[in-house]
This record gives sequence, structure tokens and C-alpha cells, in this order.
Amino acid sequence: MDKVVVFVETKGDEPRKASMELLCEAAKLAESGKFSAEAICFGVLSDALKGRLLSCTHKLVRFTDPELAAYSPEGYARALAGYAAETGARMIIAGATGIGRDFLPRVAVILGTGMVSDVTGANWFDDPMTFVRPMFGGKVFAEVAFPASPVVVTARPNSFAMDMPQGINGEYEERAAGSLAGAIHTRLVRIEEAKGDTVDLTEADLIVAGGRGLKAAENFKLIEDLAAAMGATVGATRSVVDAKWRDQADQIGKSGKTVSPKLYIGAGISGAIHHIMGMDTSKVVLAINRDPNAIIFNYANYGIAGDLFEVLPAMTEEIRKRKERG
Amino acid sequence: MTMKVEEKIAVNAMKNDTKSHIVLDQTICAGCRERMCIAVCPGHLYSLNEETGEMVVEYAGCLECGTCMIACIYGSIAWDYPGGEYGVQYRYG
Amino acid sequence: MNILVLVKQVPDPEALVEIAASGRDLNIEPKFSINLFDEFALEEALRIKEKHGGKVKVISLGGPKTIEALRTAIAMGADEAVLIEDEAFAASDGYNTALVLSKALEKEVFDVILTGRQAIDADRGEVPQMIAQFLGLPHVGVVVKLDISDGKATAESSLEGAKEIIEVGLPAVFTAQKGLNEPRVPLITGVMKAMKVQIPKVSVEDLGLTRDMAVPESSKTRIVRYLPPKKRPAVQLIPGEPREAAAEAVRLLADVERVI
Amino acid sequence: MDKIDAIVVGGGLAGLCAAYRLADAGRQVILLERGDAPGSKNVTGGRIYVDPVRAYLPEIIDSAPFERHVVREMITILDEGSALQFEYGNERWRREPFMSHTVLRAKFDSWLADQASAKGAFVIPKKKVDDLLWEDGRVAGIRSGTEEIGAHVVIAADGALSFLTQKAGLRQPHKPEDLAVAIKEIYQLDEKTIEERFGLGPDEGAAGLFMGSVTRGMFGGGFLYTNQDTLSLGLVVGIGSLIHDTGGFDAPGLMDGFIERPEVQRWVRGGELKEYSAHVISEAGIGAVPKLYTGGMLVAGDAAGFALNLGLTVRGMEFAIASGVMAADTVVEALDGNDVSETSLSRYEKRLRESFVLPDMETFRHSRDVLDRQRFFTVYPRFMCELFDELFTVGAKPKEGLYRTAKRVAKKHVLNMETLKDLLAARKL
Repeated sequence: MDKVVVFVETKGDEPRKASMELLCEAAKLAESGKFSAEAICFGVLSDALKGRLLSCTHKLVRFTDPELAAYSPEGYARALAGYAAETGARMIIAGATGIGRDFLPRVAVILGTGMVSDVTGANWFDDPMTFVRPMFGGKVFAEVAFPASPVVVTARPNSFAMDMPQGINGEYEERAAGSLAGAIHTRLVRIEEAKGDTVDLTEADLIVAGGRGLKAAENFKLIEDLAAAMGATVGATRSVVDAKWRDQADQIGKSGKTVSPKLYIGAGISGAIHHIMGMDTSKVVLAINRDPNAIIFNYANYGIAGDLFEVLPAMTEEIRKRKERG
Repeated sequence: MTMKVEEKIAVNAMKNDTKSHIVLDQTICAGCRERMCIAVCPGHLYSLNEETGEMVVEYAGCLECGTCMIACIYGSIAWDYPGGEYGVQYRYG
Repeated sequence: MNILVLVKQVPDPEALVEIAASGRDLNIEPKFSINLFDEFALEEALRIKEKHGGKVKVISLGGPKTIEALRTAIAMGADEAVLIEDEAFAASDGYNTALVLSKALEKEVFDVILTGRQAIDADRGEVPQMIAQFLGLPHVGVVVKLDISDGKATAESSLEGAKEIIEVGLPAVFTAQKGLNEPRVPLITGVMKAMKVQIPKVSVEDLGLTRDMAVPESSKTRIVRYLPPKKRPAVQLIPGEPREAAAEAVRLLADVERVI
Repeated sequence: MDKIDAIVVGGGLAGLCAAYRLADAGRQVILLERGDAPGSKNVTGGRIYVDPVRAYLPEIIDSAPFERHVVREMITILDEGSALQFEYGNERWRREPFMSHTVLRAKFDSWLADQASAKGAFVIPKKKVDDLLWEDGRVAGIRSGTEEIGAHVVIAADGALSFLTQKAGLRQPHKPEDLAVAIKEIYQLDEKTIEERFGLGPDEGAAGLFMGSVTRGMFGGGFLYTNQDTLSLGLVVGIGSLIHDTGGFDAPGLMDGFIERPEVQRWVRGGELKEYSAHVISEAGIGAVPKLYTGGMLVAGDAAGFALNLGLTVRGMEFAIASGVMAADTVVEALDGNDVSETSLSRYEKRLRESFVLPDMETFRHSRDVLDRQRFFTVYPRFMCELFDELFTVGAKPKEGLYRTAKRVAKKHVLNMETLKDLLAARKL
């Protein structure tokens, strides 16, 4: 059986979503009988998290080295590559998060192999395995064959379904990579959490944008409320910025920012092509506009042809209710 | 069947500055009845914002012909070429 | 202070990229520029030089046209440039690219290697870290602020929203992220100077490699074919009164699309 | 930095030819172009006539990347719902030397830029020139952003809008009546389709002119040119006509109306839109030519208003090439004599007078006044279409004789004093 090693990235008591998706995918691969799956994590691990992970994987290995308490590309790469080499792993996969994309290339070089980054799809049973990944900012995708071994992959979050496996109770093992101290040449001085809770538009996963249909600057409160309820960043169209309802920094479009969030909600936006060109790479688009013929509906997954002054507060309330229910 | 003019412009290679190279004098525009800029612009980039009563120009789609500046006999349009590296880049011409 | 900057020549951000009928190639409008993120790296290198003195040398791997990118780098203020001229390696995977560049870097004396966090064509973001590993050097990725003093660097890395302040001894590799600086526009006089400069070329054989290493059949990974992005399906209009529609929209986004 | 010999502003035909010629004469020359590459801001209809310019670019003109040589002229007179089309072809046009070629500027200008660079000119793109530098009342260089570059001579080849001629005090601000706006669309069709559809051989091209109701009575007309694997289609309308028009037509709407005409659709159907461009053209003939020189500066090409609209032919590129070369020759002579004063540079105008440029502009001095008569775009096209309508219509009633029909339709439209006036005016052409 080919061994799949999933690097599980944790943040406090939570695993990263991308890691969980890959654990679920690996569990599915293990069911086929062709693969066996293991999870690797570094640093502290609460009992609760340990329990959660063990219900998704047949084996969880935690490295206890104190040097792995904080992220360092050299330390992480050495520990993960060392384990993969020692146990003869066929595949090393990690989420294409900032950290995953930062240190997996090092793992590949240590193992004398190549890698594919940021994949959105995989054919694990092909020989050689093939992966699909975006290029040119998503303008095209490439199917990449991986004849070398082991296979090193980072996978884009939301690319694999998080179908929790049933009836797994994995074994747990602790290990030490050892001799990491001399291998790590970077020192984390401190971490500064991003100011406030809003992310820059170009980096945001969730965006709520408003246009001229809001009718007045003060009505942007409706947009801000919805954004706050879901932890999204506020965007605007050019005409709104021109009318000085919003700051230039909020402008989405050809003359503003190009955004590609997981979710873009546009309210009171007709869909001028200059705006569309700034948001068309968004994954899911919900458009709210009173005019059912508004161009923006041509670029949306979901549409509500209704009055934003009613729809927006209702959505905000619904999201808050869901949050309270947990 | 016919493409909208903004869809036509979207076919072009355009590199946009965050600053507009077209500046309107709204006090002049406020006294203008003809609004010739709206009719002459091949990109259909001029419009009147009904809520604010101000003229708006969507400079990001500008084809840099200069027709608006020439047509505005009231002198409301301060028009310069976009800076080097910006604006429309014709692939055919 | 010797600063090396790795730049890649990429299709202009506005260049048309289409999949050839065979599906095995891309037809790309022949209009090129320096990779945006590498421009941040070069600008940072120039600023370090202006502050601490030293020399900025730019290295690129690519075909003959890559000379233009190196000329632009010199026009911006780089002191020297060298082109590793090899189309096959330039078109190969991240591993091969990193291998060639690290062979070239082994011959250089340097304190700092700067490059972009990823190239905007292949979007891999693998090569700088691979080079660091090949050379046995530390790296700091996705850097938004960099201070150099007394043989060490303090870098702000923005891997995941939060900023990590990291100290590292030199030499080291840094990958530049948007926000690190505002790259300068070359002056006319700079461009004139750059047009006259002879830029040396190096072949992969000079670096002890052979061309057959870069052919797709012997690469670690290879692109089999290209696929168009999935088209957005036709819009699904959510019916009902505003309150119902709003609730249904939230349900779809949370439970079906799982984006909130 | 020491002053360099010459700075050319603008990478169009005039500027590139000037830079080519100056570099060829061993002079240090910088050409500054605001686009990503020379040609990226330029638009032509377009067709170029080779004979007038052969003498100015003898070594290179035959290797130029033309699209197709024109072997057929097509004229379409449009009325609402009807059209009269006719063609003129000539066997001679199918043989070398060809008279005219269709051309696309992005490709043509970047080729010309390569020729200039090969001669040693510094062709620098992405540089917009913001102002002129002055010294002792003479132009002494340019400013681009924060950078100032001194030069003995500046050649302003900055296009029809030419801000530099205005800054140098060589002309007044543009008047709407002096300029037309051209809107152009490029449609891609494969070569074979173009050749079959237009009945052309390989590399053979057609040129089409459309007049009448496409401009809704306004001064202007439509054009069509076949390129290698694209069609250039466009509409030219006088800006003065547009702003005085009361019909409520806007420029993009006119263009749509033109493209949607069946007489146009028969050529472009199935084609994919690849570009939408617009540019202004001087229409005022010699009347709008600015002063062409001052101390340290010359004006060439569209910037000098060198364009002629003769109804059936629109010419500009030949003037640009010739004037660019003559500007360069004047500069070389002036630099050789160490004298770039206004008097020395005035020899530029003398050269232009001795060439075809100013004489042609002079000969057709009144062409715009003549052509800018609304009847040319309304009454006559209607007369022609109605005449043929009557001739070809067979109804239930007995048909009258040909002569009677012609006379009756002519009486209705053209047998009047107004036509006589138009005819008298047309003698000036």
C-alpha cells in the first residue's frame, strides 16, 4: 500500500479547513485499499483536537520537538521530509495555505522530488498521478503529471469535499525529529495580528459590495452590517466612490482593485463591465438588484431580484441567527 | 445581438491608473444643457448621476481619442493623456 | 552588501492567453514584462543598496527575449545582469528552474537573495524556497517589510494575514509580496544606459547541467494539457418575498456552497 | 547630461520616420512614446498609398509588414432600407508595384520602430512627454514626469491632438469643426473566408466606402478594409456635425447602426470582435495646419494637421511619413550648420512646399467646405437609391419609360438651385 502523509496545520485548538479536507480525502483514498493514510502535526495538540483528528485518520503522528512549537520553514521541512523518507511515504500533501505553500517546496527538494502547488483537483489513481492547478491567475488550468516519487502536493482550500469518514479511531504516536536546533536559522520575534477585523479587499475571502442602488452614503450601513455579521470586507463601485460615498480604497473594478474572494455579494450594482472585470474571478457571486435585467445577474451564481433595503437586513439577521445557533 | 459598447471596450487591452486623466469642472457642467460629451464619446463613458446631479466619466474605458475635450466648447473637460504605462494598448490599431 | 535579484520575464498582465487547439500548448500574445512580484524584489534591492552601499545583480533564466527584462532591471538601477539562456529549462517545472538557478547562485558571492513570492504566469510560488533548500540557506517568504543591519535581517512576513516579525542571519533568501514598496519607473537616461549595456549570457552546460534534464520526459513533473476555467453556471434566481429569499440565500451560501 | 541632438515625441509614422532618418544620418536621437510600444496608441482606417512615400523610405518600404494590396474599391450608397453598391477594379492593381496596401498600425509601427532602433535611435516606450523646456526663447528639450532631457531640437509628432504644438504657441485650441472622430472595429475572420467572401486572391485586398444615411446626414462616412485575417470597419463623423446634430444620435449608436446594416453584415458576419478603437482626424485641410516650426522645434504628421479627406480617399499616413523624413532632414542640416534657430528650421516648410505634402494640402484647401454640405449625405444618396428603386421595381401598374422615371426622380430630389450650388462648390475640389 502506498502511504499518504497529510500535514495537518493547526491554529490554536482548530485544524485548518484545508487540512481537514485533505484528511477526509486521504481517508477516502485509504478505503480503496491502494493507499494508507497518516496525519502529521507539529507543536501543541489539545486532547479535544487530538480526538477530532483521530476520528478522521488511521494514524496521527505528532512531533514533540520544542523547535516546532512555532513555524519555521527549515524546521517544518526537515521534520516532515525526514519522516516521509524514513517511512517511505509515496505522497506528502498539505493545504495550500500560506505556511503549506511556504515550506512544502523545501520538503520536495530534501526528498529529491518535484511538487505541484495549489492544486484544485487530483486523479490519485492515474499512473502517473495527475493534478489540476490554476495558472495565470485562473485564466487557464494545467493538468500536471507527476511521474517522480514521492509526490508532493499542496491543495487549494475548498477543492476537496469535507466528507467526514465514519467509524475511524486512529492510533496516536509521538515522535521527535531531533537535532533541529542547529537547522533553523530564522527566529520568530513576534506576531502582530492584522489590525481590526477587516482584511484588504484583494486578500479577502468574503466581500459585500454596494453600488448606486443604495441611493445615499448613509445607506452603506446596510452593507457594513451584513459584512460585519459574516466577517466580510466592504467593497464599492466606481460611481459610489465618485460620489464620495466610499473611499477609493474600497473600489472594485478596472480602475480599482481586482478581487477574487470565495464569496462576492453585490447589492444595488447594475454591473458595469469595468466593475465586472474586477470581480469576475470570484468563486461564488450573489447579486441583489431590484432590476431583474441588471447585467450583474449574468455574472452571478445566485440572484435576488428584489429590494436591497429589505433583503440586506434580512440576510444580516439570518446570519446572526445562524451564528447564535452555532 | 449587437454587443454593448462597454462589452466592446472590454475586448481591448487596457491598463488603468487609479487616478483619472479626465477631470470635469462640475460648476461648468451644472450650467450645461447640451451635454455634448454624452453624445460624442465613442466609449459612451459620460453620464449624469441623477442622485447627485453631477456628471460622471468612466475614465477606465477611455479610448484616448480626445473627442470629448474638443466637443466641450464650454471648457469643462481637463483632459490629458494617461501616464506612460497606462491606458488603452491597441493590439491592431 | 551584495544583493542578487532573481527575475522572471512573464507575459504582460494584459496579454491574451488562449489554449491551442491541441490542448497541449498555450498561445500567448507576445508581450512581456518583468514579473510584478520580482519588481518589488528589485526595488527593495535598490533601496538596500542606496542605504547600505553595495551592488545589485540581476539573474534570469529564459529565452533570448529575456534580455529585455534584464535591460529594464538595469534601467531601474541594477548594476549588473546575467541571462541563463535556455528555453527548455525556462519552460520546465519548478524543480528544474530552481536547480538551474541554484547552480548559478553557487558561483556568486552574496549577502541577500531577493525575488518575487511567485510568478504571475505559472503561479507556482515554489522556486525561491527550493533554491534556499538547494543552497542550504534560510528563507523568509511573502515579505512586506525588510530591514538589514549588521549581517542580519528583520523581515515582516505576511503568510496568513497576521504579520510575523522574523530575524535571520545573512545570507538568506527573501520573497517579495505586494506592499513591500512601490517600484520605481525607469528614467529615460536609465533606459538609454541599459540599451547600451552588454548583458552576459550563460548556458546550462556552463553550470554543469545538461539540456536533456529539462525535457518533459525526464522532469519530475510535466504539464500534460491545458484546460479552460469552469464557466459560471447560469444564474439561479431565488424566488419569494425578500425575507424568504434572504433566508434561502444564506442557506445556499452556508450549506450548499459552504462559503460562509 | 549634455544636450542630445534630437528628441522625437510620438511613436507614430511621422515620429518613427524622423527617428529612423536622424539615426541613419548618424545623429543621436531619442524617440519617446507614451504607449507600451510604438503603435499601441495609433489607429488608422487604414490603407497606405506606397508611391508617394517610396522616395522617403527607399531601403525599407518593400519589407514593410503590409496586410493586403488593394485590388478593388467598393462604394456603397446607403439610404434607409436601401442601398446602391458598385465596384471598381483594375487589372493593373493586381501586379507589382502595388498602389496601396491595407495596414494595421500596431504591427506596422513596431516594425518601423525596429528599423529605427537598428539604425541606432533610442526608441523608448511608456514615456509620456508632459512639457517642453525653453532656453532663450527656444525649445531646448522636454520634461517627462520629473525628468528633464535637453535637446538641440524637438520634433513634435504627437498626433492629431498634439498638446506640444499648443504648448509651443504654434496653434490655437482645436475647434470641433476642424476634427472628425473615427470609430473602428476589428473583426477576425480566417484568411480563406475573407478571400472567398470578397472574391480575392491570396494577399489581395478590398477597400470599401459607405456614404449616405449611416451618418444620419452628418458629415462623414463608413469604411471597410480587408486585412490578412481581420476586417477593419469604421465610421468617421465630424465632431462639429455631431454636436450640432439634433437628431439625438450618439457616436456609439451611429456605429452600431452602421455595423447592423445588412450591406455591412454581409461582410462581417461570423467575425469575432477583436478591438474597439477611436481616434480623431484633422478634417480642416490646410486651414488647420499650425505654424510648423519655431526655434528648436518642428511639427510633423497628424500633429501638423497633415490629413486630407477627399470623400473617396482619406489620406494621412503618406503625409506623416514624408513630413517626418523632411523634418529629420531639416534637423540634420541645421545641426550640421550649428544653427537650430527659427530661421534655420524654416527650411522645413520650404521642403514641404517642394514636396507633395503642402501642395496637396493646398490643392484640396476647400475640400472640407465642399464636402461638408448636408445634401451630400442625405439628398443625393436618397436620389440615387430611389432612382434605382424605381428602375428595378415591377408592380401591377404599367411601367413608365426609363427617361421619364429618371426625370421624375431627379426633379423630386436634385433638379433645383441647391444642386446647382453644390455643383458650383464642387468645382473647387
